[in-house]
Amino acid sequence: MLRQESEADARFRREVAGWLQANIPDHLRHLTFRPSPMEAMDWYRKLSAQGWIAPHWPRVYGGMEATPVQQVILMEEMARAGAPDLPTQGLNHIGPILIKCGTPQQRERYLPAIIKGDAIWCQGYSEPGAGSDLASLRTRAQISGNELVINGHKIWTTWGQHADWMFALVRTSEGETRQQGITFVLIDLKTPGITRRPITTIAGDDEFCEVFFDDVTVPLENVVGEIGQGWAVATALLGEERLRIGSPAIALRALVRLHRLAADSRFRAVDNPYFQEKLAHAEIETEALIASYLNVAEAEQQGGATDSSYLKILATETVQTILDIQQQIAGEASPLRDPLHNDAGRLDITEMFLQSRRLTIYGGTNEVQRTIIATKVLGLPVAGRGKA
Amino acid sequence: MLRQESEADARFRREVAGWLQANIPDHLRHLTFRPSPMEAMDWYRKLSAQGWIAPHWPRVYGGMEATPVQQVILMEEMARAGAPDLPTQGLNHIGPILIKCGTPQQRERYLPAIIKGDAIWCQGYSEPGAGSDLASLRTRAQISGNELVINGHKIWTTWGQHADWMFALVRTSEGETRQQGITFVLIDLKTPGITRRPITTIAGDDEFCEVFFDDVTVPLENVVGEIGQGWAVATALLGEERLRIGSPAIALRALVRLHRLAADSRFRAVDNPYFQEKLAHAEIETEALIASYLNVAEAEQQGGATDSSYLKILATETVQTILDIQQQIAGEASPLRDPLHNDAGRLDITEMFLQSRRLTIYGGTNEVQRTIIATKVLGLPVAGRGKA
Amino acid sequence: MNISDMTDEMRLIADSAFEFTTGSGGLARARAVRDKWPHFDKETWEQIADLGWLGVAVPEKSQGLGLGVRAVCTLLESVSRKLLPEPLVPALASAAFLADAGAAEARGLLADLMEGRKLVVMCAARASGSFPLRLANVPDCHSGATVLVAQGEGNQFDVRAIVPGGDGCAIRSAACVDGSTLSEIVVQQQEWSRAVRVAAGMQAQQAWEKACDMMLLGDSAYLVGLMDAALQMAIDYMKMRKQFNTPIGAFQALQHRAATAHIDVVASRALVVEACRAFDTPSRARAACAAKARASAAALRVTKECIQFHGAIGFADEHDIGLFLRRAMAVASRQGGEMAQKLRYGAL
Amino acid sequence: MNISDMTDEMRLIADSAFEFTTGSGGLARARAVRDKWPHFDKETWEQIADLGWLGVAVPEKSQGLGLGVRAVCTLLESVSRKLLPEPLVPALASAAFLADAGAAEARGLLADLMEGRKLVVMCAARASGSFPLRLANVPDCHSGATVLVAQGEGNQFDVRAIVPGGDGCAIRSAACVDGSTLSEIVVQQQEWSRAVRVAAGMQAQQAWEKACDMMLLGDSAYLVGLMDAALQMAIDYMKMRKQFNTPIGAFQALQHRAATAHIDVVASRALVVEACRAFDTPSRARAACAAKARASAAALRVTKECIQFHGAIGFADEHDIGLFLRRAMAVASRQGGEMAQKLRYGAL
Repeated sequence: MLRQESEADARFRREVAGWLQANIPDHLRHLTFRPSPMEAMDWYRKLSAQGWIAPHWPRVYGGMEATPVQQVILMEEMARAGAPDLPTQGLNHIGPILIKCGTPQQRERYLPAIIKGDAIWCQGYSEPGAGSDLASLRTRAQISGNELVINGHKIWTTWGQHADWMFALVRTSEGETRQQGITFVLIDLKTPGITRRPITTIAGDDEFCEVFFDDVTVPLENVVGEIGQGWAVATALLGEERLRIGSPAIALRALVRLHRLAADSRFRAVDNPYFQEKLAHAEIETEALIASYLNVAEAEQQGGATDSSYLKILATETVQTILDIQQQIAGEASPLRDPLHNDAGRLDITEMFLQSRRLTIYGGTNEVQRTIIATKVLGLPVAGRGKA
Repeated sequence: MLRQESEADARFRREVAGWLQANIPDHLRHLTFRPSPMEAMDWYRKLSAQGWIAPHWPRVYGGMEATPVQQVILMEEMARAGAPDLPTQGLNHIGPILIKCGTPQQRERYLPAIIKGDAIWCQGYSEPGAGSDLASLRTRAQISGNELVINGHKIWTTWGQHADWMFALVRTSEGETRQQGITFVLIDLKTPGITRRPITTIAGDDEFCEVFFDDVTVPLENVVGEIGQGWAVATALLGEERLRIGSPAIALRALVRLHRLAADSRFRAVDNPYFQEKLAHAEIETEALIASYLNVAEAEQQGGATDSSYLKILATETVQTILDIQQQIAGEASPLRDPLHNDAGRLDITEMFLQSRRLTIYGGTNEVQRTIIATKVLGLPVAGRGKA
Repeated sequence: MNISDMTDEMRLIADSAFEFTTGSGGLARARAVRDKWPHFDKETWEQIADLGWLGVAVPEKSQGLGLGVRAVCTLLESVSRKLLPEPLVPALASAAFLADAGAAEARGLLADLMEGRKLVVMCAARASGSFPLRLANVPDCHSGATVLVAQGEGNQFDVRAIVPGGDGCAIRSAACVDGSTLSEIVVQQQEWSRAVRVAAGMQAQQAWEKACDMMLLGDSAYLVGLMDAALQMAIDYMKMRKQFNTPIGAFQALQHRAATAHIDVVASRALVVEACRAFDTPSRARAACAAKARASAAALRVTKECIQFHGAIGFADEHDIGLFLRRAMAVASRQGGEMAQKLRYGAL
Repeated sequence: MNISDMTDEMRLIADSAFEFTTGSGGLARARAVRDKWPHFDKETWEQIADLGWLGVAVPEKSQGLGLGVRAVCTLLESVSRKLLPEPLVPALASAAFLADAGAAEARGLLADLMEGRKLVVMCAARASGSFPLRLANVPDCHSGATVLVAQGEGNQFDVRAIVPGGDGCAIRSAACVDGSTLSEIVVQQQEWSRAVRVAAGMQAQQAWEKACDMMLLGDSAYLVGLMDAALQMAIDYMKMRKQFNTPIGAFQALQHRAATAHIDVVASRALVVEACRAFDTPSRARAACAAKARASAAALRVTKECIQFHGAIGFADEHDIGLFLRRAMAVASRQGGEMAQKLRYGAL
């Protein structure tokens, strides 16, 4: 972050840095992979006990109500300290949705468990035939008395195999538009009739899974919002979700890895003007991302940003740019599967590079995002409708 | 060119290099602009007298019937010697079209004048409303006795103000498809009713003009092919035209300029690894273009290349890449309008960079070319028709 | 413009600057001055002085507006939307420098500058120690302009006000593609000795470096407004221009490239704004350098794309879109463009 | 494939190589060997030897096929379409080198190599003069393999055949993302002295450098086939996969990117073919370097794009498209990828 920090912010940064230094378990520092929830939840709970697990949540639900600057300070210090990546579906997605659209009972039941790390959530939106075209989803839920009976098939469910709960979109009726008749529902994954199959990613880890529903019954009280109005629930927090998905957290982590690699004398990077330019490029692009994030986040706080769609593209493509540079610097060692080691610890060569392929796909592909920018922000005509 | 040259080719190269060295007038060497026909036609005629003006034409019409390798040798040596750019509409467009589709009378009347440099031609295809969508052209020709009476408006006519003749597409009737009812016609620009207005380009020269037709009469014998079948005439030589428009001639010229600039000690380029990489990039991309050109040209000779659409994109974007590097190397001097001078002569800074904006637009925009590759070469579905 | 902390005051500056630029001739004037010498209007310059703009970064106690670098950038982003040709950046920075570190002898010069009687431009390049001093690629050095030239380091740091053109200070100017100029200036020793010393010493050096960074930020902001306006012009064209019976803006390949250009604009703007917030911190130089590197690269990318979006008409000089590329080339390279700034960034 | 001078003989090689690679397990085998050690099949290797491939660049008088570098590249472009994992490139080049410059003592080794009894890989990196010799990032150095190690210059140039693994030559191998390996080899002086000298002297050095360039070209050709097959896989997917009731291949933004990838493939292929034509000329090294630089960069660009074209399924290991990116990473970086080759190109 380039801007002047207030005295309070600078104090907060020192506090965070010191606490992370003292508290991140050594075996979780500078990991070259995203740990599974089982490996990471102790650390999650420790952060929670410190009060820093939910920077963007209201205090009343256990959050920090942190300013955007404080959030960036946390991201920067987490990256610098090599803190591990944590499960975010509860904190970044269903939590805020319940705060906005849930009943008091739902909030009371689910939010504390998210904060404390007692429940791991996963998202059940995508289906094999419904990716970018999410509204074409086919998982059906039949209303039967006080229950929904769910049949269907979700896919690309991040850490679905480790999750306790899923928030899902299911079709309860056919509407005039395809967005109508979709219901937002919370599913206890221990319910009978659910089968999970992990999916290995090209980076070699089981981060996703498929989830099959075979006559799975869910009480109607688990519906968020109205029956058939689930699309509105899922999209109620688009602006906030863009902030989460467009945050500089991953780019900062990639930049730290890049610097650790470049500092290794084996790669002769820092003295070569060719790489100096690349390293500066990586830093400058990250600063531009941080600046963009702060700008949108602060506008959002003041009542809604008018243009935040670009953040997801900027954040994800910045990460890929940084990792391309990392690969270049690694040179002949660039395809090594396992991390290298030096005095500073583990050096990631390929894990994040492969893992980051997903960034431009998930959360709405960058292609879908560009179409949104073109038509919604720039006001260009929707393709196909311009035909005379 | 990387490949082994035959003894005969190597001899040809020496001959060309020597002859160019001795014969290009000093005031036309390493120009930093494309000279107008008036300035260049003496040189054109000299090249013609030497027999090298039409490397790709059959001998029977005054060409060289040069092999692709000989053609590249000519381009390379012309670039190295700083030979000026010449008018090409006669040599590269209407000449080959008349050879293929003209009557014996038409060939006899028009071809020698092209070879000798006695007639300058321009192309009358584009109109203000018909650019990428050429078939929507509206310039009309009414058949009246033995004549066509033409009314309408052509634009982006390269050197139309200096030309003696125009080959044009005009609409003689409405067909079932928009390509039907278009007629290919040769127009003597001295005919009454023609008005020309030069258009200044962003590089500051008057390379284009608009041409207005007001009851312009043209004898029917000037129609090439059948009345109403002009589209077929204009596209009969697409493969060959791709070779002309996708040739490495311009990239070679840009590369020579780049090297002349980089060699100037003021720009400290050659000792800096950052620029070394850029210079190597420019050379390697040019070699890839030459290799592609030779490959397609040789396939064409052997009975038709199956995939040549990419040449135009490759050739034009390679030129722009080289000129972007040139701008980078010029650094703080990069916006200078006029050439710099050093012992080696004039150094172009901005002229070709600005002029080259046109390359990705003319001859079918690179966007249109990409759509052609996607649908015709890769077989992807035509957009809009895939809708269920 | 969606910058979160844009105050009403800044909005006022932005609006009135845009209005003034449009009212004083807008793009037509930017076009007209291309072949003029000097490439700006004396009358407009006087109006600019009357508006107080030249003192926007000068403290109120020195008769300025006391608004700081953020206002400088707001102003420049606005005027660049219509490519205001006047040399605001070096004049604003010179005023800020003179107010900040100027010796008593400089007071008259500052007043002349702010009231539009003299054009004062500071030359960011530091002259080497031996005479004659040679300064290359100095922008906006019009005939009659006073150039602030700096020499030396630390206690030896020394800034003189020099009017090139006489025997003691030769000037050779060359035109850029937008009509602005780059000059080579050669200062002889006797001219240097004769010239007024407007500031000296360690503190002056700090103020000088700060003013140089202000120029980097000012040029960056100018590039942001320029590329934003160019993209808007292209978007408007793409909505209107039809091919194949379809507005070309409905073609998805162009849409996605327009979206990419948009991201380039907004990310560059955000970085410039953030760099303003770093202006009084140790990150100042690094931030200014980053902003200039990114804005320079983005402005060239975006304006080139905008010409392509326009197709053939974009390549015709009669269309205004080409003015944006040509101006971007001039402003992007000042004090070093993308590559120079990145190499500098790494060394900071 | 549209390469103009593709003879019937070359077509035959291409077709039979593709058939063999498919028949010997194709992508399924490329997937299966990822976690095996060594990451190729001894049986397949013997079949390859039986087909005579290992002598493709060995003159007929030395029992090879005598077909030259163009055949090497044709073969490799074909087998890479199904990602044949066997270490053909260093073995082919070793055979060419031994046939060209091998001493009498090397004849047995060449026969063992060509008949598939021994795996021989040459190590392109030249060891520095002082013992122990350290060689880093040697690809395809499987246990039991014989490594050709070169040392010295001119008359002192000396190549030995060494089998790493014993006390005198330690080896440490690490797996790459495609299952292939990079090894660090440390040769002690006594091992070097003990090892058979397979070639020596000025002429051997020339043959060695030529063989190294053959490896660059072979890897480049492998990358061309690989990226072409990856793009074809993506194109097929885009025709079939529907979103919004439309095959995603009908979306123009994807179409244009697919076209760009296509150009990348065909331009890289043309450059590789042209570099083959330069193989016996003074341009050889420059041409090989250019081909490897371009093919390496293009293969990474294209395979990354192909994953994006596939969307989420492209990110799943169960889909084969990811195998192409992983293999491209390994082959592109061998003997130096884009950047290293470009800096070398400038120095040639």
